[in-house]
Amino acid sequence: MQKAMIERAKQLLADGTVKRVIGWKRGEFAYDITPAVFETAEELDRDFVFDDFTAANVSKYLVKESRKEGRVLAFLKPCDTYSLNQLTKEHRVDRGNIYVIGVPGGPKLDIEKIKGKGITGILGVKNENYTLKIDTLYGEETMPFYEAVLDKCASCKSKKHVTYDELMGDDGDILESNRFDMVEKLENMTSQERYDFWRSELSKCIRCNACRNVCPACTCENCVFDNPKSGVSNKAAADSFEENMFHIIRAFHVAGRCTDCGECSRVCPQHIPLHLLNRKFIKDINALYGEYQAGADTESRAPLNNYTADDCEASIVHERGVE
Amino acid sequence: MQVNDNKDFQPLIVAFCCNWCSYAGADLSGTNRLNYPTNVKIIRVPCSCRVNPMFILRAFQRGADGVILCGCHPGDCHYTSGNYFTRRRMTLLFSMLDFLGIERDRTRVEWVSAAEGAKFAATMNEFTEAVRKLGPNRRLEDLRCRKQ
Amino acid sequence: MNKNLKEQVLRSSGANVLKCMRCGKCSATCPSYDEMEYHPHQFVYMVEKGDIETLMKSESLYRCLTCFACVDRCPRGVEPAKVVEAVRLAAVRQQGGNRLSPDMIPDMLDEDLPQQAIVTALRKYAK
Amino acid sequence: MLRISADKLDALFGAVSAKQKLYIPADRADGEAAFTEYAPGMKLTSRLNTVRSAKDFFFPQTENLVEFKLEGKKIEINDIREECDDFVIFGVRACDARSFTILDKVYLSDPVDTFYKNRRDHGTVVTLACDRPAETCFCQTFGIDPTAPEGDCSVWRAEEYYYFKAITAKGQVFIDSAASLLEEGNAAELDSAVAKTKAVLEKLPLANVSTKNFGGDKLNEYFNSDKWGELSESCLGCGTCTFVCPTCQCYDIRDFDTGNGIKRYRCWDSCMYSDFTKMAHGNPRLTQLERFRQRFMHKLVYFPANNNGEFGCVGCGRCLSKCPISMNIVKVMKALEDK
Amino acid sequence: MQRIGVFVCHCGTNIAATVDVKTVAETLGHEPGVVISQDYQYMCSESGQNLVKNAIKEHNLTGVVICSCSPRMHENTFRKAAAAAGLNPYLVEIANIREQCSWIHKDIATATEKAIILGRAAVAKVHLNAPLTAGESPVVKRALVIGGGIAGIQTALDIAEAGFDVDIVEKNPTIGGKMAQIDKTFPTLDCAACILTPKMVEASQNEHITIHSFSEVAEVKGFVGNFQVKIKKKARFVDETKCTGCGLCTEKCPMKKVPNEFNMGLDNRTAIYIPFAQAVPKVATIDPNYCMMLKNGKCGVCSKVCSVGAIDYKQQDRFIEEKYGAIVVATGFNPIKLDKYDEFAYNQCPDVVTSLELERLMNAAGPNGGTLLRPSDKTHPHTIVFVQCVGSRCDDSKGKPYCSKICCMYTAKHAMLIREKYPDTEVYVFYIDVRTPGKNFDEFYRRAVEQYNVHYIKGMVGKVTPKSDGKIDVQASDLLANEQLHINADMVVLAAAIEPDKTARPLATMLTTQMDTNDFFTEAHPKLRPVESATAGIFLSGACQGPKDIPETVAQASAAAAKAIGLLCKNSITCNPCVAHSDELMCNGCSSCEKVCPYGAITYIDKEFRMPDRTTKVRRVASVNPAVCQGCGACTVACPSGAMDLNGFSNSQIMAEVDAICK
Repeated sequence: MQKAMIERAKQLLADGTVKRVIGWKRGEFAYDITPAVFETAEELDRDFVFDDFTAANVSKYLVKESRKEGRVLAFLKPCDTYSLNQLTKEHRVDRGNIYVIGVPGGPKLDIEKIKGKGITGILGVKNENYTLKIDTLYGEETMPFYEAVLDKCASCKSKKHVTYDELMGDDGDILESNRFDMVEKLENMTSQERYDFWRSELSKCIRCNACRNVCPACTCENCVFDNPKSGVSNKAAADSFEENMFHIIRAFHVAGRCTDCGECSRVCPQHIPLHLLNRKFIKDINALYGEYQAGADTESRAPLNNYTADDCEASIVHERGVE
Repeated sequence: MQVNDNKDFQPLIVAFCCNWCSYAGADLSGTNRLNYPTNVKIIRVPCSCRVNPMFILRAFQRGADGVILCGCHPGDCHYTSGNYFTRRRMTLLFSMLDFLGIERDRTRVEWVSAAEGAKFAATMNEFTEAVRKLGPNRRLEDLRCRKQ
Repeated sequence: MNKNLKEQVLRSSGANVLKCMRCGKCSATCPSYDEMEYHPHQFVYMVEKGDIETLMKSESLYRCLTCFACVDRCPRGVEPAKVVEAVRLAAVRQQGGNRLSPDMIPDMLDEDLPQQAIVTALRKYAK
Repeated sequence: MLRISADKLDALFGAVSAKQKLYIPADRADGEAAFTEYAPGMKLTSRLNTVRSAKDFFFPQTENLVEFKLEGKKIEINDIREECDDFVIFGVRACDARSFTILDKVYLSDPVDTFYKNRRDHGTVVTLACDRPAETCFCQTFGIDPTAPEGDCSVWRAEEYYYFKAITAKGQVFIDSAASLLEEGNAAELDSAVAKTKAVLEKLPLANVSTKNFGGDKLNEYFNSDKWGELSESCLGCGTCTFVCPTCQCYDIRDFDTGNGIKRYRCWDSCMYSDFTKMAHGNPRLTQLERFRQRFMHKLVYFPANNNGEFGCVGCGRCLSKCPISMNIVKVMKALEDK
Repeated sequence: MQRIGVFVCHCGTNIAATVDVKTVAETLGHEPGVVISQDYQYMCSESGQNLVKNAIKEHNLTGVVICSCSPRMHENTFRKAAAAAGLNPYLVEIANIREQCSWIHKDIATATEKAIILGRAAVAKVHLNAPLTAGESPVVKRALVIGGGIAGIQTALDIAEAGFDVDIVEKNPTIGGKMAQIDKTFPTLDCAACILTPKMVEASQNEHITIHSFSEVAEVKGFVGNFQVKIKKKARFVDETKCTGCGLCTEKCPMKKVPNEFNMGLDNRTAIYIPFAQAVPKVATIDPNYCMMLKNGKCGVCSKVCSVGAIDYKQQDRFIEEKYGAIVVATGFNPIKLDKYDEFAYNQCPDVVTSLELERLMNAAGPNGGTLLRPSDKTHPHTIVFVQCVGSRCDDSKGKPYCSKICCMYTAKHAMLIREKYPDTEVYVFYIDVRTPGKNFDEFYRRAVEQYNVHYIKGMVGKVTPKSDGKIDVQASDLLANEQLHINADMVVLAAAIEPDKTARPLATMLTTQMDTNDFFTEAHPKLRPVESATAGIFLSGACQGPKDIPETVAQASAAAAKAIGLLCKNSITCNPCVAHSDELMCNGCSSCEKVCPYGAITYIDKEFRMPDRTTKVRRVASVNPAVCQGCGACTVACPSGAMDLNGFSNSQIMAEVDAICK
């Protein structure tokens, strides 16, 4: 696939359809892949990579790239296309200036999962029939492919590309996923248990803003948490309250806009399951206001910008759940 | 189970009231001399849809023990649709707070029309009592702001 | 006026007699009207006044067929039949208030009477 | 050399923690390691290093500096400084140990940061030599020997024993506090273990990363390099690299109005943030390119220029594994060198 | 540095009895920025206001906090006072320590403490208040009246009388409304047509009035003084400007079996029709559901007989757009459908009719030429039973909860007219209550009983059963005689409840006006502003606001006209300055705010920004039209970046209040 992608990109560069290509660039190791913009065939040949570790969602870069002179070619996985649609809907990208090639989705691998097995000194990772052969400084290790899959891929919601100009490989379907299982599990806990769970998770937050900055829904020109005028800006969570505040407000701001791409949890250096907050909103929205998938289209009204006269009352929160 | 029902605890309640219905309803309960506890402090907003979730969290941060939001009855919004948006926003916000383990009874939305002075007073009595039973807000407060 | 009795009737009927606007449509529609000394609208009014004992002693109590025509037609949703039923229940609940006792039944039986009616009657008129 | 068998480590921790607070790197529920206050039964992690560096102990992410109250037109100022209690951090790796030297250069040179100094004075750093370096390790680039860590006391693991060597008086106090548990051991066993590690060190993929092309005199060479554009292109501008870095030392000072007075506190800042060093006139580094460049130029050029050639990086490899887009100092060094 | 003045009102003893006003003034005097803090007996009195004015001048105040009654009472009073003293009126904040403190609390200590906190919150807010200037927007000197019944006609005539242009939009082919269908009017018994048709003619001839008949309001944009309305002129397939109303086409039209809605379906009309002889405009209309030419292109008779060539089978719906300063809603009422009242057999028996049908049966221009005959067999009825309150005063599940108001009187009228014309006919009226509050109304009813011997029976009809002999059995109760009656009737007339016209609900949505649960338009104040809606510039006329008889309708129509004239007389109106505004530097252009704005006040512009590196970038940003924005604030919460904020209730102001309260 990688080879075909490079070839196609070179063609499109050569015939002037696009001026730049956004994709993934190989790193020092097997897994440290960086999203990058390629402008020449040489660069593509040398550095372009598409493999089990190219999990990064590059759609957010299109906010910037699509505003530049000339069309940009973006290779988007199914989940990334949802993000792009949402950005198009919110006028954050110039869709006309983007040439989208849909490429097959994951499952992609999570290096942290491999390292979590105690495997270190990793020099190379090979997938042989869904068994990972890992070459390390301390000898070869193996582990089953599926044990190293990223959480976001393990609960993949869709293999369908919702927007593209061209497709490489086959298009898939929307999947029945188990993505709300953990949310449900938490919902079934007591309030004290939930509180303890989230305190232990959120207290790890170092407020590096990686979750926000990687999020394709967080494209504000100036985030309220960076804007001293908002009264809530801060560079560190000085108190447990601020840990809560930042994550609640961030989840609220992306509620109904979050496509559930899972990047927030993927990049969190502290492994906080931030996607659960977004999924809680998605689950509630689906249950209370009808099924809604952000980014599935570019026209529909976001649930929070919409209403019906017979919506449920807020007291529904009191009426359901345990205790 | 909380055995102690915090009889002596004086909770701080912040009430956001829309100018057209609930604030007028609060005025009416004053005009009719209908008592409710001094714990309730009202902030006037043009419409319930003006209330940003940040204001609610801010109140908890600063030591409020309960926050209640009052607006026109659905369909009666002075601005036609404001309270419909409020209803969705607050439903989701409260659900999220619940999800994070914050006590459900600390937050409430109530629709109070300009004619419902009695309902306003009754709601405030009831809500203050519910919050009193919960005791001080410890799960969503900023320790730096706690009064010594 | 017997306050407890009134409350009991109101509670067991679930009806709100104060909703009555005295239009008389219940009586206008009642198939047993001519058999009764107190008609449905009077039932409702007397319950409102708390004059339950008079009703309990009245034959009218057992003339109501519970056909629910009054419930269906009442513009205000007062549900007179339920009020009648509740008064009946109050009578049956009183010590010795049973209208029928098992030994009275055989004489009254008609060969064609469906089983169900007998059971219903017992339920209606005795504890 | 004094040593203790691995199964008695618990007893040693117990003895130390009875006297002062003890922190050890322990496993967290999510599989990562973090310095945690020792409690009986807690085990040393098998991970090479913690996500957050050990600098937190001397330079915490947030710290209150002073409090004041406005009463009418009067301002009442409260000095809230307290003498900190003695504490021990056990299991600091060589890279983090060197980071304290770097932080000291910033905070202990005139004017001395008394908050930092207070903590430094009361903290005992017990280092642990590495025996299983990871592919992301490149401390040797900065002249650090992970088999001979600095600190107040060094510890090595060889087979089923931990070997102890005091470097400073504080280190000696640490060893003395557990003296009854320690026994004299065979240093040869230790030497062979160290030799094994050294063999691995040579094979590390980043073993050849060198600082020879960097230093205080390289400002003009790199400042206007056209590489910054492509390197910073995909930078998200988050603070992950900064906040996991053991040597990053920038902070911001802010006031927080509690309603009953103002708390002035400082918190870590990141040069990757758009409001870093924002002043009344605005921000001196307006684009992500400039902010990105600042971080790496600071570590590789400005810091050595002001500190006798000492680089502002210890090669711990945290930014290599934690950067959301896998951009890091090694990639920057290699790109800049590649002319 | 702020210089804030705090003024604490005693309100006689209203506040001072439960709040220690001296302590409040004293304590608030220590708040940062407060330079003067005073208390006074009656702050709203002339001398109280002077106290505030003098303090503003003397201390050069930058903000004023009044601790007094509700801002709903005196906010304007104090704003005006501040303005008079040269301070921007929006730098005044009110702390409500009466309605929300002294009147509800008894304990002086806690009430005082609360008053201080409320005062402190107001001080904290006023610190952040910005001077606001109300903009002005011009008033378009033209009014729109929606609905061409007697209410709409009267309103239009009155507005036109004052010299302003008025457009009437009527959905039917003619104006006249329900009143045109009525035979005689109570209590004078004069002929409805005789008093209505001159007004219709007057309306059509008035140079200030334009009648858009067979038209509907399709879209309303804008705001008070400047509404932009799109009117749909439905295709009537006849050129209005050419048609002379000669009626030849209606005579010749072969399609003669169309139910005549003007006669309540009691007879038939042709596919091309003029609703009634005095219709205004007197122009024919083709009913496309029945016209053979329009349905299958075979016929064309009307086109052939029309001497002026007015027939146009290709006519399409047209839209016209017009600007108005004021809109008057006069959409009127309809009798309810009686399908669900099986007991009255309305659907089974043609001789069970509604009162409005009876009007047509008795009308000289009606299906029987004014002779009262049973619809079933065209025989003269000898016994007629009237049933009152059909569907009125019901539980919500059974009908309308309100009293339809007009039925008692028109039934008395009908009974009387029948007895007058046909003395051999017995008339029974079953009533629950007879409600006759109106001038000469009860006298009228008494005449029906005393002079015309109409049998008024207190009680309700329980069941109406058509019998095989064509008679109708009416089973009812006579509550006073305590007996159940059976009346062998020839006709039964049902006084059906009335309800607002079905077009009112979507119209209310377009106009952003409020309605009650029964779809009657809600007035701005039930007693003091009965003809205005809560939405500025929208007025209410006639039965769209609640059941009314003709004199009341006309009175309200004139009142609504007066209000509209009052608005149209102004050259411009002052806008509310507490509106949203967008910080363009922070705006993402994401459209969230636009989606939640109920007024369409937000549009997007492409704006050029200078970037830090001296390049320029064009970005889409939101822009609020301050004249359209009403200041609800929905957009401020929808905006994730916090670029949207609301004047007078800004994020920072509300958070300052929260902080002050939680101190």
